[in-house]
Amino acid sequence: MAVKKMIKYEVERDREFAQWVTGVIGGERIRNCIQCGLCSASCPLAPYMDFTPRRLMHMAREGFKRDVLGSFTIWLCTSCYSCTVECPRKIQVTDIMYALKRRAIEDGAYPKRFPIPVLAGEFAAMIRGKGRVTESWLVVKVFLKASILRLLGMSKLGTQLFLRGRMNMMPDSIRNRKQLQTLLDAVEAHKEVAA
Amino acid sequence: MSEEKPKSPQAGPNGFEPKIVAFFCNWCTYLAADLAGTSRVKYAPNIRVIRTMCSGRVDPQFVLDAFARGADGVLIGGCHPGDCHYQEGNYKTLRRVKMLRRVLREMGIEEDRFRLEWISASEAERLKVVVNDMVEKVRALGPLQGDGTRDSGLGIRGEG
Amino acid sequence: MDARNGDVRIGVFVCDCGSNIAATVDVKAVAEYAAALPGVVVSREYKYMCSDPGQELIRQDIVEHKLNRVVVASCSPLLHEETFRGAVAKGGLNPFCFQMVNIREHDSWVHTDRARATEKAIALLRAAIGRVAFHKPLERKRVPIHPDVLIVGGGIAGIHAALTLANAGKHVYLVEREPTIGGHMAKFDKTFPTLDCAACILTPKMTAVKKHPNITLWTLADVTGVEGYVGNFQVTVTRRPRYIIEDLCVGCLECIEACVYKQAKVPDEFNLGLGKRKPIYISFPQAVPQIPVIDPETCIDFKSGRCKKTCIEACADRHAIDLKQQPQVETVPVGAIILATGYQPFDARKVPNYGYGVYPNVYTSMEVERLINASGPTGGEVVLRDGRKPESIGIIHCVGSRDEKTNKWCSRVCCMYSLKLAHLLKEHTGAEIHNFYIDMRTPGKGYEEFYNKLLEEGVHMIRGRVAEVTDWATTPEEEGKLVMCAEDTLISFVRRVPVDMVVLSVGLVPQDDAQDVRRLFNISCSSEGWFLERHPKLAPVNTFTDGIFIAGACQAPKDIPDAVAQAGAAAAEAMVLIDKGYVEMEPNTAYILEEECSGCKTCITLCPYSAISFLSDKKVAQINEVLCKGCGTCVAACPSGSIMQNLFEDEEIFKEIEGVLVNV
Amino acid sequence: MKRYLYYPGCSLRGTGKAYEESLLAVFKALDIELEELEDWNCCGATAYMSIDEVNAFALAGRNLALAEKKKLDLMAPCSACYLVLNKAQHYIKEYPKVAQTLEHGFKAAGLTYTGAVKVRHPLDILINDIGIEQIKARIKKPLAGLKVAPYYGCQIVRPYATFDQMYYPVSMDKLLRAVGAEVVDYPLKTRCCGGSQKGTLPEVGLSLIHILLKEAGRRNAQVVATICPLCQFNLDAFQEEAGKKYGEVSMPVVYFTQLLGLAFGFSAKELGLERNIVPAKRVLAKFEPAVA
Repeated sequence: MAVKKMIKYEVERDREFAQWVTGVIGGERIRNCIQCGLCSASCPLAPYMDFTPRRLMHMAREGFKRDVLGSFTIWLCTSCYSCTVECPRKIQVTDIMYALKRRAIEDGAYPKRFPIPVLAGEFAAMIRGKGRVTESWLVVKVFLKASILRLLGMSKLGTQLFLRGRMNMMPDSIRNRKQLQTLLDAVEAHKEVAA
Repeated sequence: MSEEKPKSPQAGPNGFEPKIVAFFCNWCTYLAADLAGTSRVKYAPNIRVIRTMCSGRVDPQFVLDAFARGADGVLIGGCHPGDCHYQEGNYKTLRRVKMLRRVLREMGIEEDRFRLEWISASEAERLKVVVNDMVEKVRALGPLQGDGTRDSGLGIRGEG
Repeated sequence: MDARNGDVRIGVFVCDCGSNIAATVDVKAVAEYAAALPGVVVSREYKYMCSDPGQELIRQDIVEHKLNRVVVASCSPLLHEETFRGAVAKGGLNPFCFQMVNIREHDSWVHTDRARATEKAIALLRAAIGRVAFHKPLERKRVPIHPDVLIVGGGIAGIHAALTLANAGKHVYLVEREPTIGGHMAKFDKTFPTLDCAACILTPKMTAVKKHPNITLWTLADVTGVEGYVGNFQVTVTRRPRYIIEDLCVGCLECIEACVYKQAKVPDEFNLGLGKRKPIYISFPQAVPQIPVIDPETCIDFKSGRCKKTCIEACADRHAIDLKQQPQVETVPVGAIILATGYQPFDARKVPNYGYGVYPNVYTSMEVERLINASGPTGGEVVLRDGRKPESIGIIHCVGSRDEKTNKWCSRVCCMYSLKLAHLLKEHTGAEIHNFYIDMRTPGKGYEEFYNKLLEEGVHMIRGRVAEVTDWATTPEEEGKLVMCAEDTLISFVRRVPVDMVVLSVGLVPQDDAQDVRRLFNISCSSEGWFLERHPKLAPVNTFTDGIFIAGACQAPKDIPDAVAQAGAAAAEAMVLIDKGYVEMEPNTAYILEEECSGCKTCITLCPYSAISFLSDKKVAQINEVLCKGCGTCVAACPSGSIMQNLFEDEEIFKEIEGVLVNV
Repeated sequence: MKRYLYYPGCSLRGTGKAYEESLLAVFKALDIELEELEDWNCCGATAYMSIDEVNAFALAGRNLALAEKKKLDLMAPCSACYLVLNKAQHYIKEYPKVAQTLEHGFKAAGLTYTGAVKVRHPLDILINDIGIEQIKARIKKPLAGLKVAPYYGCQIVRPYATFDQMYYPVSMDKLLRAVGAEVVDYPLKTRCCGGSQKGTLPEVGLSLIHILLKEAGRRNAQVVATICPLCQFNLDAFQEEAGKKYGEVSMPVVYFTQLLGLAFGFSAKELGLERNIVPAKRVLAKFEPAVA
């Protein structure tokens, strides 16, 4: 097996990142963490994570940006909020996970095999365009982008759903798309003011 | 995007910093202020504390005099109802304050400039919140009758 | 000497308090400002005013500069007012020609902006200088102290304090609400870290209390009224009926034997419901007093009135049983009061994910203490509610502690007692034991060594807070077990540990009625509900109410050694008071200027101590200086302004107002 | 007669059709009037949060603003919608700066929102506004002997437990018992179904799905009752696949409203029961009304 360097040097710490994470919505209390591991223990996905939520929280507040944003953990989070309601220090773990996802997408730092950013991207685009989401379309588009093979693997289910009228192929839409877009644009414009 | 709550007081229009005279009872609120100190709780430096044994000692004259001499706000701090070190002095205060409010209203002094708060010896955090909140509100109101005509109506006492 | 006649010569002393004040307040500037104020003869700044050289400085200046007023700007008067009054007196001045300014707790420690903190210090100092000019010499009046002491709570702290005082020849009233003294300690099996048996070291002290000629022990009793002040409290104690006349009972316990209930049917409180008792019972074999008690809730005669009363037959000619016994009210004068009302264990039901009350094999630490106790419900045999012997046991630390959702504080004893229970359970059952902890806290003599011993015994230490206890089995070996799920944070794996028995190490929380007790005795509580000490370091057993002291876990979670030490300290403080023989009252009483009193009687109804009377001949009110507590309510209310208050004269306060408002 | 604003959300117009059909049927039976929120837009769900938080709040915000005009409680049956709408409200209160930013958006879009809207879940409404008695009164065919595992999933009681306990919710249990069903003790009732993991890490998603179904079986449930379209979809649509990978399971998964509907005497068709991938007929047939 390959030998892995298990030492961390201070130069690897990104203090701006550590600062940033305490500033995100829900991140205020990350410094209160006592590393009890309740988040990990209550997380249904933890068994599949490369770093448990507890480790990730500490890595983040210590500023190990590369390891944090490169970790599977943030993409495995299904935002079920177990960690958030359990945390004895009232740390908004789920919100922090969201923030880390956003940061990873911005920095393009997420592990490539994860279609979630793609899904999220398509999702956002569709909402912006139509105001509503037509799941079937979304699924198709995502799988077209991410892995065509998986779509084929699903085709049986697809037909079943279709036959049972659970695959609405007509893309749905709201009437006042203009309003929605103005809203989003205006918010976008003033976001930095708020930040 | 940092979201600090409560908002830290920033200087008001043309840097106006309100002066607030506080009468704290010796057993509850004064102790809360001491506790704030020992626990290094930070709050706005605008208040000036005058200690009385009980909030019941605060004579309406004191409040009027404070306003007359340039206070922008007056805060009275006492023990919670039922907790008074002297059994019920704070109830007496409450009654007196109600009357005083009416007088102040007639003199055109805004509600927010005069406040009565129950703050127990352990409530350093609450003290901070109350003080910061009052300073904010009074700062927003601006100086009390900044035109120098303030002595009129309010007789000044206590010249030794 | 007064501001209105004779000249005022004020000395001002500004304290750096090392860097505590100087770091945030420009003390030099403050001192210089004061120097220029009318009446100020000398104004200095010094590193530590409270130090001997600091106090000496004051004395010298008084002599040298013929000062007749002194102002010290330093910390809170509640900390050092007495110190500086003393220094002033040393200089030959009346100690009340002095005023203290709080520029530490109220300024340097709570502000960051140096300029504005300095400005505030100047304002406060200016106010004091204006005020002190009006101070006049006052005399403290001396009040004799009643030598008896009341102690509330018969746990280890109360017991120790009572014996200490009694042995020093003081008479003590010890009031306990349970049928027996002993408190929580009486329920324990062994005590950490020495593992000596709790009963062996406690019960001798309990009997000593009962035997001691200087101790009046009232069990099943509550303090229902407290009046007066330091040195002269009037305490009312209500004794609930035991339905057994203590003086007649010889403690043969035949009545219990004879009860018509042949089998014990009632869940027994002392064993937390794990055992059963009869309606007439004794809490535990070594209970003190060794006198049964009848529980009217369950006694047939109380419910139906148609019982054979076999207990009374058994008591025969001793006639100690009195089913008609009524509550007794006692009123006693005491000079000092020690509160040792203790704590209560955290209610494990408040943490639903641990399944207490849902899964029968989830126990609290207190229940386990009884299970392993030789005189407990199972005679010291650890068996589960279904009769099985546990082969694997999990102990969860910090239940109801270190958690924003329950209690923020660390309960301080749980790590150690969890280790103790781990050892005892292993000893009793040979089971495999897992301790789930967050941080292992073993500060204390021999404590870390005890932890080490446990490690050697092969108890598993898993660093991680348990998320849930569940009967959801994912693997064959989990079937029929309780599964504890936690992250083993030291290896970063989530682990599922199947066990037969779960022990919840519950934290310590204030008694349910702590707030009522606090009000009754007129003391303060911390925001968590623990009784508040006068100073966390320098006055740990004093309260802000003179003559009332606190000892043991009512002040904060603590273990037996600390509770006992504190009890000793409280006893000593009480003795200091009593042996001094008198208290000096702060001379802040109110008085009436007869010539100005209009006789409107407004003040009379206001005084909670009925210290004000009306002289019908002179048609004026008069204040009894001895009864006046100096709240000043009457002063503020007097329509004719004819009531004055020493130390808080109107002029003095008006000068303060003027002072704090002058533009700097 | 009670009236509510109704926010279907995208899923109830797609994979979750059956939820809407059964929900409307049941509410009609209880004379509860529902007015669909006009021109509602997608709530942003969980995915949008990972793209842009404030915009996500804006999406929810538009719906809330539209609802506020109507001065009615807003009912959101889909867990994701329910959470996101609640969360948006919560954060608008908690974080002044979020509120400020949204204000600009609202102004530009000609909307106003003061925070007055109450977001409600059907469970909440049925238990607290309508009441068990009313529901009992409507029963035509009690679900006697039907063993149900009540599955709440995550986002209804977490993190904003407004109408039920966070750790062991019971509101659905009460409803199901009310209509005669036997509710099994199901310790995983709030455990996550994996959300969209199936799409991204199939093996993980499938195992989470399997865990839930297997435990329901182990507790002798004949059917799992859900309150969330995504949960239902995962547990139903991927059941076969999960079974293949981790061991056979056969557990019909239905919406609690479908069970109430049966008890109220509606047909399988009216309740959209035929839309299930794992046929529910096997266990539910005996409760269906005899074809007239």
